Amino acid sequence: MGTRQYGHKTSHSEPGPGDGGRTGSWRVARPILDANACIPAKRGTAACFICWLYCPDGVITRTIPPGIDYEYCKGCGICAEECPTKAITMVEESCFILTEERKR
Amino acid sequence: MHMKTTILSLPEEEFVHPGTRACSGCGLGIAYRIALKALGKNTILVVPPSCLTVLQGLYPVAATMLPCLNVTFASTAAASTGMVAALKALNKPDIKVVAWAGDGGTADIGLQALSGAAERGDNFLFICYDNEGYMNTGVQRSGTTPQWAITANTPIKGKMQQKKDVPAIMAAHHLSYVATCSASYPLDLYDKVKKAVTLSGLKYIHIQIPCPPGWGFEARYAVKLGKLAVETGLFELYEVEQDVQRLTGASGKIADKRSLVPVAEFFKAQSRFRLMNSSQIEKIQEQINKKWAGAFEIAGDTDEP
Amino acid sequence: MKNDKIDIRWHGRGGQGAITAAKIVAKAMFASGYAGVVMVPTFGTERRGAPVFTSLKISKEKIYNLSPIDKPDIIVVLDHVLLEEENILSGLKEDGLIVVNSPCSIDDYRFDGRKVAICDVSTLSVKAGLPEGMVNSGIIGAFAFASTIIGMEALVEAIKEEFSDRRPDNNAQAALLAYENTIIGG
Amino acid sequence: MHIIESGNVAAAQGVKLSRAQVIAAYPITPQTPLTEKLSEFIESGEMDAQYVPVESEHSALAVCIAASSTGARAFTATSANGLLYMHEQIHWAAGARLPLVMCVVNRGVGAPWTIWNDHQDSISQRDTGWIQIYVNDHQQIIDGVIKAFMLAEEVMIPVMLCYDGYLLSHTYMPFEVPGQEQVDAFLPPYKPAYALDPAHPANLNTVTLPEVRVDAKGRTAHGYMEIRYLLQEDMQGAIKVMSRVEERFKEHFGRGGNPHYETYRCEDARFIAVSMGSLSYHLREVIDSLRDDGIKAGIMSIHLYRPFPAQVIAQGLEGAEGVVVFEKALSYGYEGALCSDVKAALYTFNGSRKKRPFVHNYILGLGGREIKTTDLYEAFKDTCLNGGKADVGLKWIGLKI
Repeated sequence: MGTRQYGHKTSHSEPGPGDGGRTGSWRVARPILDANACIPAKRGTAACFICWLYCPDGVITRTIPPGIDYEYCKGCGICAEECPTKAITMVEESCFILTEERKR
Repeated sequence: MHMKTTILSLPEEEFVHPGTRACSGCGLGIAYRIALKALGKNTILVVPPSCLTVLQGLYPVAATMLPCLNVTFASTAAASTGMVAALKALNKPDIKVVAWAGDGGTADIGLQALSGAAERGDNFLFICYDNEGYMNTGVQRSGTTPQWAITANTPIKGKMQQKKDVPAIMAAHHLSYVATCSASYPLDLYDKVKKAVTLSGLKYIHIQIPCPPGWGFEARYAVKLGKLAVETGLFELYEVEQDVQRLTGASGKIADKRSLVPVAEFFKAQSRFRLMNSSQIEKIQEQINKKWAGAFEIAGDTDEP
Repeated sequence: MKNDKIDIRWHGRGGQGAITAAKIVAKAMFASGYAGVVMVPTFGTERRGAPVFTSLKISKEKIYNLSPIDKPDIIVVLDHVLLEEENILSGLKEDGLIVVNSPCSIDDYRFDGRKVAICDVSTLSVKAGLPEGMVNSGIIGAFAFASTIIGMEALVEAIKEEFSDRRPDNNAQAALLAYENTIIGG
Repeated sequence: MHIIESGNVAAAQGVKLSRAQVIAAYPITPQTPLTEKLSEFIESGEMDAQYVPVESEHSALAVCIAASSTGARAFTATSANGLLYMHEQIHWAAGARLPLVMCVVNRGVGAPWTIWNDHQDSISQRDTGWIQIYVNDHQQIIDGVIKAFMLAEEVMIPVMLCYDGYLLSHTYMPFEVPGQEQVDAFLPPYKPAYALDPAHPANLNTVTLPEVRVDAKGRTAHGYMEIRYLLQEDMQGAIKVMSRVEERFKEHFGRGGNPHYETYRCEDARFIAVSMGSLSYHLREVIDSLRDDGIKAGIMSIHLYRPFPAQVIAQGLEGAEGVVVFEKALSYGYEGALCSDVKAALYTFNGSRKKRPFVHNYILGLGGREIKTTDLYEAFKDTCLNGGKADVGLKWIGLKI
């Protein structure tokens, strides 16, 4: 089917996620959050959230504990690098997949 | 004095969808997210070709939840003027117009239009995100590429010339507001954008953007690198209101403490400076020392993590 | 001179108002039933003081040819010194008319038997209360007297309209004084 | 009301009556008096619009592009190198389908500098996707501006209204200025299908891919090629829309009726001159002289140059033995662009039916070189008498080399 019926005659883009695809596939290392070390998770109150602040892709939530959207997380590692308590570690995707498989 | 913004008081609402085409660890991703939080929904953006064009998505999908007009490279400021004029003609005074251009689109090809709009005092905010080179086209030198940086078109000797001081050029237009920011200090950035949009006329904000592939460092160090640029005193965070300049945030603290991290640490962390020799580094260290020895008005402001 | 098609060339200096004078005549002629009036100023950069000319074509019908006049029926000269310039009278028809703002005597002018009209517009305009050097309304009076193609009423109206915010009455008075003090010779 | 004013003032009056909302311009001779007049209208409060005194022509069109994208009716004007400085933006405005109107006050282009009239500036913009209209007198300028806004907004394609620098821009002649109510009844306010709006965010003119792609709602959107195809389709459709606009204008104002071209004594003409702008009117005098000599000549004055109404032009030239194209522009290394276009039209539409007329091309008036009626007469007469036999090559009128 052709595009004749498409509503616009110009380059007219409307907002939606994942223009770049599922950018989680870009990741070579996966940020894993240790709730025992994470300040807000440990205290049970809203605090720190430096990982949320600095995430260039907005894939971390300001929640207790912070959540990471692995669908889109590109694995840059800024969150791990900036976390004041080193609660986030970057785990090689291949190792992670192996571990997951072993669990199953 | 307004309340200082903290991580907890930052709006939670995001205006950028995830899954953009920006590089992993892109400093622009941080600055853009945070600035849009400060701008809010009632904003129209004007964007020339740049990394942001890529981040914003390819037709027909837009990553940004705000309306945006993509314009030709040299015309960002003039297009913003046109939008302001149209909004005035259509009696929609509450919609903010914000231009987002890279350093090439600001300091080089966009400067004529920007200077024109600044001189006319057209009512919009112009943000230059300065990743210090034409990163979108494969890392070529721009007017704001620092001296000695190796780029795709300064591949052997590095850039011979000094960085163009665009905020100073803009301040010379006697704008209501000129500020410098860094993607590594998002709260300072947030407060400055917030303040800028309350003022009339043309406002200019210059944001330094660490760029992992362009500067040559691992993505995870993006925030660290931006901070180092400030902590070494190479790049200062300041604002200029009514022609009076004052340091803000981390730079204010440096002025208070009078302690600078040696600039060599900044250079050595990036492969683009790999050809710099110790005398070149020493010379820049001297320039920094001289700059900071001058009489800066001192102000400690936002608490950054 | 056939009255259904008249070509008039106006010579003055940049800033002297030759174009305005031609425009006033154009308006008055149009109001008097000439459907075709085309005023073609000197093309290019006008510089104050430099000689300029403007072509005024008048016709009972719409004019399609906008090229400059090469065979004028009438030449109007706002400053007699310009007569020293080369080519100022070029193309003037055998039965053509020259109207000159000049303090000199009519006997000083001979143009191969062509009709000449002179009037000291500069002096008369000052008498009419205009600042020195303003001759573009006055010259219209001399033009009207000498050419007889249009009456003063229509011209005075056009002058007052053109100068509505710049001494309309003095300008009209200058034209009337010139009309009364134009001498024909040749 | 009839007034006697310059062509630039006629254009300014048309823009005012069309209620343009945003105007941006940069000074360039001979356009300047037009935009000076508009700034005067706006400063005095006679006209309600935003005037932006930009720092370049590139910016002038940027202002208009953004204003139009935001939903305002926008206008600019320029000449010669100013137009060329806009070139990138000219393409952009067409691709973004913005119904701008721009007066091009035709002037030759540098180098070397010239400030005088020819058509090289706008002709060299013919492939940008703008509608190009050439007019011949002040009435056509003021009416043309008003019609241009309607045409542009109906087809969502920008319009260049081209008129001769100095010859029309600085020449005074009488023309009728319609009443504001009359124009309001003819031209409705600009209401685009989409204008930038925070309540309905969209990102305009983003990078397109070579292929079609699914949008956020799951619909298959065009690719670059489909977007450009639609521009061509709507450009061609504009030929008919132009006729409708002209008809409507005639109903409202009682003038006009020649949307694509205007002819003079062409009915039985063996030889037809083709040209654009004030030169077409100048040539009428030559036609009359040739007719006096017993040569059946006529003139076709083309108004709509892009889209090129090839079929109706070919029809209009049907039966002529010779076609002589008089042009003030040149596609260097070949011939006048209009001549090529006319030849192509004849080849496409008159080819098989009968013997095609010979087509001669005269280049003249470049950089304001005076066009003498006698030269036109002699050139045209020579072509009429010997055209079929003479070698078909580019000829120049008024060249003193």
